[in-house]
Amino acid sequence: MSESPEHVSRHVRGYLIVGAALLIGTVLTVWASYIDLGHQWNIVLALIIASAKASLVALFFMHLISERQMIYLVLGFTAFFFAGLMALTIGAYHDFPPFTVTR
Amino acid sequence: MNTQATQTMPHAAAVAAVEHEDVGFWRKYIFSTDHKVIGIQYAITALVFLLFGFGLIMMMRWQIAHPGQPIPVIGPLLEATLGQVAAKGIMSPDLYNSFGAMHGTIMIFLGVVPLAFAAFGNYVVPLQIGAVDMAFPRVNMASYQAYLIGGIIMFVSFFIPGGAAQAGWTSYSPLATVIPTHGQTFWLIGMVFLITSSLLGAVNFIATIIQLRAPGMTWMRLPFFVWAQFVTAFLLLLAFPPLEAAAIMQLADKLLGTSFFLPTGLAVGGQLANISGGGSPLLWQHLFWFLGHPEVYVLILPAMGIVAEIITNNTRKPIWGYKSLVYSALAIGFLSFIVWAHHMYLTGMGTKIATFFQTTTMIISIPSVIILTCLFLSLWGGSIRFNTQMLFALAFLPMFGIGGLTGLPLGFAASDIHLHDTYYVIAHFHYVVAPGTIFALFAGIYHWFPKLTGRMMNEFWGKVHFWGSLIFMNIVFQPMFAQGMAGMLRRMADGGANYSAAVAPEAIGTLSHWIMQLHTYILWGAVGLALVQIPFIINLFWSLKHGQPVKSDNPWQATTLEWQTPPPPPHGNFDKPITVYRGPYEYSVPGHATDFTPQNEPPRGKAES
Amino acid sequence: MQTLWESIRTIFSRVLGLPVLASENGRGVDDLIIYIHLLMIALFVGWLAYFVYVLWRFRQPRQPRADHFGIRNHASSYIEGVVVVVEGVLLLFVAVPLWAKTVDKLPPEEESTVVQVVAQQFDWNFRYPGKDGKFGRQDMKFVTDLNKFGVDPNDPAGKDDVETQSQMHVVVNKPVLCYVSSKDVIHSFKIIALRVTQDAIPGMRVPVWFKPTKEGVYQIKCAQLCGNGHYSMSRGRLIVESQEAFDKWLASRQPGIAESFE
Amino acid sequence: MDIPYTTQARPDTGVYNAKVGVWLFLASEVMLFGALFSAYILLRVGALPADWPHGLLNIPIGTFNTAVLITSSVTVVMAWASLKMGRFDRFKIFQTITVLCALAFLGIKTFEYRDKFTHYEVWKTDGSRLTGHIEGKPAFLTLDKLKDAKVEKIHFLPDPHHYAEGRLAARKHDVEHKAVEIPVSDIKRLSAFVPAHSTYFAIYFTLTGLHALHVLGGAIVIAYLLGPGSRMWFTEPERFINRVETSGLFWHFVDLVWIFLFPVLYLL
Ligand code: HEA
Ligand code: HEA
Ligand code: CUA
Ligand SMILES: [Cu+2]
Repeated sequence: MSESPEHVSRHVRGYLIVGAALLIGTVLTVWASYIDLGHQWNIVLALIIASAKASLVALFFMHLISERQMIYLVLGFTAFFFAGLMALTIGAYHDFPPFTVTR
Repeated sequence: MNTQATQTMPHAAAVAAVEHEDVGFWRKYIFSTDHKVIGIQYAITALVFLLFGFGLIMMMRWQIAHPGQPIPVIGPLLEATLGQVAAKGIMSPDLYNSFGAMHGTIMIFLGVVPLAFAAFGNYVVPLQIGAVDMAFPRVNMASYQAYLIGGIIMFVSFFIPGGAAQAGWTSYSPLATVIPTHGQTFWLIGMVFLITSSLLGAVNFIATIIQLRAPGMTWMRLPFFVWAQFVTAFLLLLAFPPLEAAAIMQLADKLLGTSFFLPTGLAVGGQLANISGGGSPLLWQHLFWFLGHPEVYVLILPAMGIVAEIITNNTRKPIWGYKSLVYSALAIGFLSFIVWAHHMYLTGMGTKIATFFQTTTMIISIPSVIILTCLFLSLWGGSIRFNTQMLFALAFLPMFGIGGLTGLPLGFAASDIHLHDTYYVIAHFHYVVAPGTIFALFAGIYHWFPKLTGRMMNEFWGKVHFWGSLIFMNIVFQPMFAQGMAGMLRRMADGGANYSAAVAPEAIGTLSHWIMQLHTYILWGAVGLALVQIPFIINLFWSLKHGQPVKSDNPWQATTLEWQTPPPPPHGNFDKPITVYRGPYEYSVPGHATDFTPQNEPPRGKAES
Repeated sequence: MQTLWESIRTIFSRVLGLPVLASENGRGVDDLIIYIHLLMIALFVGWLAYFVYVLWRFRQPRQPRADHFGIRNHASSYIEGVVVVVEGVLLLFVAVPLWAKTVDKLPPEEESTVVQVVAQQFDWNFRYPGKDGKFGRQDMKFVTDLNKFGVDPNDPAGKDDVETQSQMHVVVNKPVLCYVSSKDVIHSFKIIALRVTQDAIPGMRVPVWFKPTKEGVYQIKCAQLCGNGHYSMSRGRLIVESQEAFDKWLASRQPGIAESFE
Repeated sequence: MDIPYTTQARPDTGVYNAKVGVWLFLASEVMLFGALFSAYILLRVGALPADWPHGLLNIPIGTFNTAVLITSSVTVVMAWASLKMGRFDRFKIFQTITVLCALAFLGIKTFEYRDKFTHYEVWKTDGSRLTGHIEGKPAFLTLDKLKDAKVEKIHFLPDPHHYAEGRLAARKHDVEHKAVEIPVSDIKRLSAFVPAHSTYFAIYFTLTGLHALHVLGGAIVIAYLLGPGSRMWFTEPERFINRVETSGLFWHFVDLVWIFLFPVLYLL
């Protein structure tokens, strides 16, 4: 990125805050996994925390928040195809003719 | 994306191009980073593999027509090199299966993709967008080297004990895992290299097209060929990694004893297999076809790009519906990621998912129809020049038409019940890849040969090659539709003899004598096809030295940028700065003196540079 | 009208070379194949005629200078529109309902001949529920060389089950419900004249049904590459016969897990 | 001959070549790990609860390793920012920490792996299952190997509870455990916690192994830019900063993958 040095020095504090937030997030997931919310909700919570952490990394460390449109486009398609791969494969596993036995 | 004309900084390259770098033989031809040299390396390697893949299928076709009889001439040779699997010069079922799997693999991953995408793309794309080279020359070199290593691994696997992979190019687990030989391991490792090569290539192509377009070369001024390569690169970039993941998992199943694709209770031979179980054979199929389907558009899109270039050049008029073509190519690219399970209808698919995939399959046929329509309509009002490349490009249209149309009955789950895994499928996709893509590639070779060498290929022998190929291709593949409809299955080492009326006279619905007879016609068709390739190969090499030299940089009087530089282009491609002023296909512009206006010709009124 | 379509149908199944049809469920499949091929032929012939005309009409000697603009009307959009509509109609009103009928509308077990099918390299095994109409419990842990279905030897319901290899007997004009599976690699259970195909996948048991309408012997094909014996996995026979003949055959079989096969 | 936009951003796209390249590469990496995640989900959904271990991995160690990786991500971005501000000396310090973190991560991972290779599960012929250690801590033992060596019985140190009871069960049991003798003839299957043990370990080792390879690759690139590659700072500083930025993007991605791997493999 072609940002000026002054600009960057202002970001540095932000990076440290994000780093701290990530560490806190890590502790949070571990803690959350010890409370029994019912299996499903534990999964949902863990994934929410992970996604939040991942967004922090992507947005601030990887500067996605101020990236160019072209890169958003690439990532948008990737996200879509990734979602398609997941959803359709898993969908196919839950849609068999009646009385089909798997395993 | 920006469609406005942009004024970017002038290329430093233009100046640099003049300084001659003397780098010696190795750096120049073997470890070259010049996109043109790499393109040629790719082309030569890929052509050799195409010929090899053709050789495999010739032997198979002979064996199909004469099951249990030794192959004349080549049989003893096979026995000498491969040993027991070709005892007495007869192909054993193991050998048949491994030739079949390798024919598919070689043709697709080592032949057509490297030729259509990597070779033509490497040579032509930077020239057509007015760039000095690819964005990452060293990555480009690495891409070729990974391809070569992958190819060598695949080739070597024929000679290891037990021979090459035998589970089809689709390598379905558990079969691929339980065959006790090591061919599949080689196949998987080879694939990892080929996938790496394609990924590196794809990154490079996309970055090049985004970043290195010459000043004035806006998105809607890109030649259609560049668009086709752009979409293709995205398909490779995003569809290949799941296959890479799957390959790693299958490799683990094979070498580490895991059960990714092996279910509980697998009993190969009498006993329960000594594995943990718990895996899923269908997972492999999903991951394979997630690549497999986009892959077939990787085979066809560059071909469509080549055909569009050649048709517009030889009709001397702009392509009809340039924007529709571009949007259709993008739509194909996008949709090709969500149709894959139409290869899996008969694995036990419920109504919801089947409806989804049938619908997307039907939708994706529409942009193909649009592309073909545009190409057909481009002919109207033209002044058609029937040179060799044009003949091949024109023949592409109905041939792809047959292949594409026969995809429709396969695309409906219910009609696929009858046609799945029969020769109808074989005929369907060979019409798209053989008289389709291969013809487009031939067309491209005749078209760009003068660019590469400064000499023309011989027209007469080119036409012999064309008419022979057209006739024999149809003799080979047309009967397969009849065989498939009649229920002949694919991957039959005996050509279906065990399912014929002769072997099971009491049964209803077996293959008739007439259907079995067709094997003989196909065999002779294939022999004819092989023979008419000889003039092509000779023509290719002969013209290198003795072809008629071109009279100008632009022998076909084309508008696109690759013709605005001497043949072959110097290091750095252009000897003057290139600026683009107009769309790619300004042919026969009313009021213009010549019937073509190159993209970089300054508009009238502006002073010549 | 009915008879007109009937004769068009007959002609086209000849032209396309569709093999004899011996089941009720197969009619829909054939119809769909014929409909699509009609569309395909119309498109192909239409465009080919245009193509040949254009190549002749606009060859260079006859047309020395090209017209920059070419076609300016929108006829092609209508053609594309028609293709979209026909494909859409076939999809929504023929293909999807037909598939739903094929996989969801399974005949009730009481009214059908129920058979378990297990493929292996390189033959077919079949299992009938015997007199009590109930299959014995199955678990993969019981699978051995002979007990291919993994039948629990302690379950009384399994005592009268009948197992056969290669030979599958069913009753004519009565629905047949097969549960298709495999014990080693993927095979595919295919009977051409009945228009049935179902992959036999280890770890899965998928139902497939058909209703044979002609007595006789049919070859069961394996349509999925399953190893070096794939081409010769052709011993399987489907015998469609009358109810009496079927009952007689079933009674003649030794119940229990087959100890040896003929 | 120079390729344009290796250093400066192209005005209309706003990025330089390598950045486009690395983002495209990362897009393909998303699909690679995405496919493996899909595989994870399917295998897990398809597994019997008793076959899917919980709480076998060491959570404190995993948490610590996560922190190590996050720290390295912070130092990578700080190193880049230092260069932007012209502080080559600080860049060197930060990147050194990054490389050390990478090594620490890999070291800890190796330790965890080794731990698994000596941890066993025994399926007995009577249907019961035990996990624990074999006396002498051998690695990679299998039933076939035992039989080949004509061993008649093994001394087995069972864990307090079987993983099928779930991770939280660990707290309930607190009994001390004694070594037991198991005759080899009573064993139906014996496997260390290696990939072949179950689909869980298969996907665990595949995911973490592939991730570790990425860590290794990233560390090599960063170390190169810290060592011999850093000379470019004095000739083409802009281009050097770009290189550091792109290598950093890759490093953050590796971190990002781990952020998902950690809860999915260790906690759920
Ligand atoms: C380049 C390769 C390529 C292309 C472009 C296509 C295109 C299509 N394919 Fe094909 N296909 C393969 C390669 C290809 N395929 C391969 C390799 C296999 C087998 C893999 C294996 O199992 O080993 C396969 C298998 C395959 C199957 C699985 C069959 C089975 O195993 O049972 C299906 C099912 O839906 C299918 C459908 C389609 C469809 C609907 C299209 C559509 O995109 C087609 C759209 C095109 C048209 C509709 C034509 C339009 C043209 C006109 C209207 C003009 C006509 C004019 C004249 C003729 C003059 N294909
Ligand atoms: C791009 C893909 C591609 C191409 C081009 C071809 C081309 C051909 N294929 Fe292939 N084929 C497949 C992909 C392809 N095939 C796949 C994926 C399968 C399925 C495999 C499986 O079951 O797993 C298959 C299976 C397959 C079968 C079925 C086997 C079986 O099921 O048992 C048959 C049968 O006839 C066949 C025949 C042919 C023929 C006759 C050609 C001919 O068209 C070949 C024509 C070749 C040329 C015209 C080569 C020209 C090249 C030159 C002249 C080189 C010049 C060289 C130099 C200058 C050095 N193929
Ligand atoms: Cu069984 Cu093919
Ligand atoms: Cu497809």
